[in-house]
Amino acid sequence: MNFDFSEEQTQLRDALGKLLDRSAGFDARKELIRAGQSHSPKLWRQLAELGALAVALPEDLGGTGGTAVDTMIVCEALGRRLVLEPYVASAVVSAGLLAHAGSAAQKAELLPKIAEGQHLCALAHGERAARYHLPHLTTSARRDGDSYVLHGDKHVVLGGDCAHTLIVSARTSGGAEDRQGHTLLLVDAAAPGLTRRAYRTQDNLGAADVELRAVRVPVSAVLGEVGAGLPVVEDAVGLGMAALCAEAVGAMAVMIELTADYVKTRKQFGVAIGQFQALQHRLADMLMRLEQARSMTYLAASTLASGGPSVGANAGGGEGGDAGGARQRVLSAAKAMVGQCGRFVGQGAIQLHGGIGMTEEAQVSHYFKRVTAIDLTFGDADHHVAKVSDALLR
Amino acid sequence: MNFDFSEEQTQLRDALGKLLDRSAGFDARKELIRAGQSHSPKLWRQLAELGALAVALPEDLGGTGGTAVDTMIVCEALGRRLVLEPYVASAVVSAGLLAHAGSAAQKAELLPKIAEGQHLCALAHGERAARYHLPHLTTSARRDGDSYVLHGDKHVVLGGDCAHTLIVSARTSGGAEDRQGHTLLLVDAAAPGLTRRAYRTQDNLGAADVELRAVRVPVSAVLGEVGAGLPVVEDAVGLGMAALCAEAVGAMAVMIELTADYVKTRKQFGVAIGQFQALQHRLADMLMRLEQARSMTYLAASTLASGGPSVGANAGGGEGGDAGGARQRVLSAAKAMVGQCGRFVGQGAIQLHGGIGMTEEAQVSHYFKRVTAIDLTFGDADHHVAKVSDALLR
Amino acid sequence: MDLSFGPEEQRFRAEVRAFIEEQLPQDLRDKVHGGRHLDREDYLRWHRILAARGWSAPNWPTAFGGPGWNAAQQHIFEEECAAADAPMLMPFGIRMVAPVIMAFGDAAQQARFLPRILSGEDWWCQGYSEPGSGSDLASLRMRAERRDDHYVVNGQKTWTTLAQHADWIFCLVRTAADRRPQDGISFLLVDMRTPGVEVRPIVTLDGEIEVNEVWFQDVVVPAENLVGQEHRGWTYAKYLLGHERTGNAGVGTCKRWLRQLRALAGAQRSGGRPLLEDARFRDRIAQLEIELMALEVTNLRVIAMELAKRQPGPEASMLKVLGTEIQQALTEAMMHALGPDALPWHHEALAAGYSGPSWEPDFALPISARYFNHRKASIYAGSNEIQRNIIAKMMLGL
Amino acid sequence: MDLSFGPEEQRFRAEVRAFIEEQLPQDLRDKVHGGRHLDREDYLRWHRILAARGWSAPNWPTAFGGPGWNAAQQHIFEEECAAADAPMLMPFGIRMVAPVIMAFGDAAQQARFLPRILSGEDWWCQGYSEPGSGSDLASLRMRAERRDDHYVVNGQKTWTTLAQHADWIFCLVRTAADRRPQDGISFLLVDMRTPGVEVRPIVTLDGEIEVNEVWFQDVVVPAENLVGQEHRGWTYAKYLLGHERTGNAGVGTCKRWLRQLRALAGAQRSGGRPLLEDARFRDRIAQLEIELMALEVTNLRVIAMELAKRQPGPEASMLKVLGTEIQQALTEAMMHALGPDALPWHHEALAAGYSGPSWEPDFALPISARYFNHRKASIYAGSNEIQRNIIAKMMLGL
Repeated sequence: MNFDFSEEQTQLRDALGKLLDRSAGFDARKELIRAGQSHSPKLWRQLAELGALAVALPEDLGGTGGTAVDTMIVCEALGRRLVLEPYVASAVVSAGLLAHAGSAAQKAELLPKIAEGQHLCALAHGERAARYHLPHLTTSARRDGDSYVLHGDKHVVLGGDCAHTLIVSARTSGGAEDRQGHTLLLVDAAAPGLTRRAYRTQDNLGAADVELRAVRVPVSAVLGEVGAGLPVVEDAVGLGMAALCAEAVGAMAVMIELTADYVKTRKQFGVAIGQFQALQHRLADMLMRLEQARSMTYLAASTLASGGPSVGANAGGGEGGDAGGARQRVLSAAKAMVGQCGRFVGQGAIQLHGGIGMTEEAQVSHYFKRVTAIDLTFGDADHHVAKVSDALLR
Repeated sequence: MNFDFSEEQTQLRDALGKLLDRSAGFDARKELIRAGQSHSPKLWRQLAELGALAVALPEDLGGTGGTAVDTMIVCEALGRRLVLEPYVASAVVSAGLLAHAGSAAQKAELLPKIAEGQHLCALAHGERAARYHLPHLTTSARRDGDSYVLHGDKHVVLGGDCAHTLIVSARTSGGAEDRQGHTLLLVDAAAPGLTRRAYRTQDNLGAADVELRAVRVPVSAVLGEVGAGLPVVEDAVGLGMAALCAEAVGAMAVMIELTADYVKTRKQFGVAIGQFQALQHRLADMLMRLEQARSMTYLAASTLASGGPSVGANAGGGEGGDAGGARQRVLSAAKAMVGQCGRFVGQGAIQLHGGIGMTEEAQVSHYFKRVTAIDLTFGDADHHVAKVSDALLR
Repeated sequence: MDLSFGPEEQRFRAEVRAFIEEQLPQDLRDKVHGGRHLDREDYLRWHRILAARGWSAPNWPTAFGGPGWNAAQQHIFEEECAAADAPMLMPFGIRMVAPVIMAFGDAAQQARFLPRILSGEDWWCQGYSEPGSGSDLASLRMRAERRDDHYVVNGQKTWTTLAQHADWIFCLVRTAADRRPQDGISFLLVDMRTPGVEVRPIVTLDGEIEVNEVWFQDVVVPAENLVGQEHRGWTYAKYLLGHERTGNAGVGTCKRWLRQLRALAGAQRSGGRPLLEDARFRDRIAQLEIELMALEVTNLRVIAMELAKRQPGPEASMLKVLGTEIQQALTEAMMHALGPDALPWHHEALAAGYSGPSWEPDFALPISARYFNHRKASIYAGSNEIQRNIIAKMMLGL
Repeated sequence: MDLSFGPEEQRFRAEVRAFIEEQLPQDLRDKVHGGRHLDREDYLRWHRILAARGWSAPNWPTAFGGPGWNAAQQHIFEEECAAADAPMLMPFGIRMVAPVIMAFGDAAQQARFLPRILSGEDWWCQGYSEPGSGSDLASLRMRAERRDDHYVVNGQKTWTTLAQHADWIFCLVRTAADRRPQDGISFLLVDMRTPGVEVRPIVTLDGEIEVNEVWFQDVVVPAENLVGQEHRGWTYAKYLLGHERTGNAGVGTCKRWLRQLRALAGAQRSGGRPLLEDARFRDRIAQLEIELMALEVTNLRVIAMELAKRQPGPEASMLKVLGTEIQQALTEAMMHALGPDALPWHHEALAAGYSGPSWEPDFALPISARYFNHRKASIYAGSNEIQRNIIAKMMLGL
């Protein structure tokens, strides 16, 4: 057990920080938004050069062979600078899914291109009636000779606006809520019958709704086993959850810094408002929430990175359970904690900024929107508390 | 719609306040506790003389013909002075149940004696596996000629330590959770086969566990209809809930007064600790919780007293529902609110008193225990939130 | 004490409901229901309809042309308007400046301004906050120098809600600098069309332009536009803030949102089943319902008390805090009810006259923005921290 | 970074577990499990068993006879002791006065006191708070006057935990009155058997006698019992408070309570069904589980940091607040799990040697009292308000 980062990890963090401070400041972000973009090919290339797009990919496929701890380090840095890029959608969730479930050919085809920043992917799994419930799936894939024909509607596909390849989940068997029958397929975003309506999310990231109408893909587009896609999606979403936790921790830390700075300079009644005890205590509570969220983020990343029994496991007294169940519980616990803490820190940061915090001009308002959106992605706090809760029955 | 008390109500409140300040101070209470008692026959007689034991009973049976609003006024005054007497158990729940469901003979026999303070009753309904769920009932009543024979165990019967008559619920049909099959019977506390183990509750009131082993009562002891006792119990518990809300409001108000006084006199760092903003804000929050609890207490009493559509009804958008359902929803909402507010105010009062608040000597610690016990009686806050919640499905 | 509605109150409710049913234009109702943007004329149409019936100023006494309603009637009216998705009545004229003019203005001012507020002819806005003076309002610096029969006004107000629509602004201005901050403030009415007045929009985090900066450069204001006595404006300001806060509880709107929240939870699916069937989410609704029931009664208790003594007290601060906290909790719960549907930002689709493609689900469009927007509720009109200071001081003696 | 336990740590855990399994007397285990009162000898028996193995001071370095464990080992040891229902190790000697003596005491004091703490021969208590000096500790007034080779001590301490069991008390005393409050304080060790020392019990709201007043009248204390320099005691006190707070997170105990809470919810019935099946109550447990997982990691992060720099920082205040809030939430949830069973007060049945009739359910007996008792947690050892002041000042620069 240790909390130390390796030398390589410290170097990555520092180099990334320098790059982002130089190339991805608040003004650059504003400019991207004004131009209607959610992705800067130039920045993306720079990230690739640093190796940041491939920290958790195997070395033989262009990656650096790191773990979820490396992903965490990158995502915290991205969260601190409120970077818009589809890092989690493409470089974490999609790349992680491919690395885990892709065939040798699929991996060799796609992963190096992803690592080099030439190719973007997005997971198109969510549907309107699913909410955060991953087993729900009604998009269908019908076998027709050497092809599958896809029909259905995918909702709020993060990174779906600029992805070159979509990883689409579709039913090859079973009813809408069955855990069996999910099949994953690689679909070219430009495939005939595929329409995407791109838009921005509340926090200015890119997303799309995707319509699939008789989209035909070859059998070789199947990712992993036919009908056994759900665990693959769950694992990939788990990677995404841990990554988003780290982003949120970065964003929360900045909100607290911005707020502490603001209350030291803003004066009312002749003194800096940071002198008022009620405000001091609220900030102290925000800081404690951040540290609790950070601890869960460390635990989530460490749990993904290693297999063994871990700190924090077994707090509720569940004696057994498989490693997979324990991992899911830690990930849900982390996402729940980060969601709750993000709300508390974000709302407090706006409140302590007063009117200024309500403006589009203020940086803090954008951080607040980002942590709000993170809570709403891959299951909000209530959803994940319920997951931890239901695990108590086992 | 009005918030005014009638002249009679104001007089009752003032007279009662004077009596209690004279006869039921904190020292008198300590003395009772030291003597191992939960009931002062002398004070009880004085309450009877004031008419306080019969405010909500019909005039022809020794009562003063008031409503739940009068009960509220009495209970708030009792709560302010932290009176130990089994007022809610006997004068509200039991008397209300008798007035509502008793036969003419039963009422004529018991109610005047209750009103005059000569007779104490208690409702023996709760059982170990019921928690707060009123339909649960396993105590059995078997018909045997002109008698019923009772078997079972009753748990935490409030006022059961000193009651002369127990109103016992027992099953004449159905399974443990059935809503049908509850039968109420009047049982002499000294009946053969009935054993009570008396004890104090956390807040020093009297209670008992009651064992019924082949307790035989005549058929004439049946209260109301055979097998139709549950709605009667629910209504009586509803009266008790509203009364406890009023007691809690009285207790909360005193805790806030005591705390405001304390923080004005206690000095640390050279100033009264009431000068610290964090403490001021906590007290302000406590006051707001008190006022919200008071509002719900008013609404509960008014809803019991009148039948028509009322303020606060229909907030959740339920369009229809019968008057009974609406009444239950308001009562549950009130009990939930009072439970939550009592916790917040009580915990805050102890915290702001610091170490002193932790001592048995401090009045505030006893008020805290009383509101804690009120939350645990007739359903805690979570239980009643769930009731309001489940009503949203209808 | 009787909190039920008697026959007379039920008749009144039926009368209000029938009037709204008949007179509220369907397009306005749809806009409010769908959370779409209302423009100036939308608000004014409804205001004029109510004015024609004598109901545009529910809180006014008959002496000034109001309906002279008691607390219960005002409550029922607000409830019915909100339930029917009627546009909000702008408070700046009716609830803010009018009570000040009634209490402290002279007869000429009352005759000149009140009828035009009642009719909707004048749209007012509030010139209180300044960049350096938010919670510490008394530190305001906008100057008004007396010269003969007029004042010359220089300075800046900020966070001025809907100043872009306003005909008039009521301002707190500094008329004397050589005394205690509270003692040199005056209450001045300024025509927004006066040369030197400039409105500059502030874009808020939800992408809206609702608040503004208002700049004043050598603005000439006739001395007859001074309300009450010179340098005594702080007294009037505090009187107004009390009135403003009582209104801020916003029970009617909260009830509408609570119904909307329940409908959302019924419409949204989680794993294919209605979210409302999830006991956990339903409990959140129930908790809000309970808080709101209590707030409604607390609000009525305070209004009844105020009607009796004709003066708002520190209880108004309590309503401000409780009301805004529930508003924020409701907007948050609505956003959470949407789940992933809360993520897309289709802001353009809310605009009046939007004719682009529709987005699914339609009811989701305004909800996240409303959550972000309502973080303001605990900041404006005296931050909730300031209100707690007031409660501690005035009600607890701390 | 790797938060999993490696093979060596797993071996260590197995070793600790086996030792406890073999050595912890069953009657002690039963008392702790059942929430019964432990007397002085109960605590000491377990202390001596650990001392024989060299484990009675988990936080001590080997130089002073401790095991020299790292953060992970201390954590595993605490976790295993709590899981096995071992009695608590009293912190007053081991975690409070000992680190001060190690850091600031002279060699003679170290040789005299530390071995007796390690062996359990001396029971210590803490003389910090006074009636007028709680949060504002520096205002303390108990005087120690130097006369030749001794001090004469007069005054009163309060809230002294388990003073009735103690052999020694470490006191903050005022040795100079003519300077800044913090500058005239000294750190003095007093034998409780010295004439003039009197312990007066304070009954707390749960009916317990756990804290006491300790009165000092002309108590003669040899000058060699002064730790460090005269008048410099405030520095040592702050050092100690930091250590105390790190321990206050109480993760091991919280984990035991969380398991107990889950077991309670499984055993208690609601309408005949296990309370654990009620998603609403279960969510409360889950929420606490999540908070506790996070606290465990936060605690380890802080301990690791402290081990690296050998000095507690303001992070200890964070652990105090987070730890005590979770302790309070757990005791409250356990009480709520009981429902009506939480109402009876069978205090006598908790006493050592109780042989009266049993009460059902047996596990309910200590739980409400524990809830009431643990309201202290946010008050003592520097109230949580004071801790938040420290966090704001030291960590945020406010």
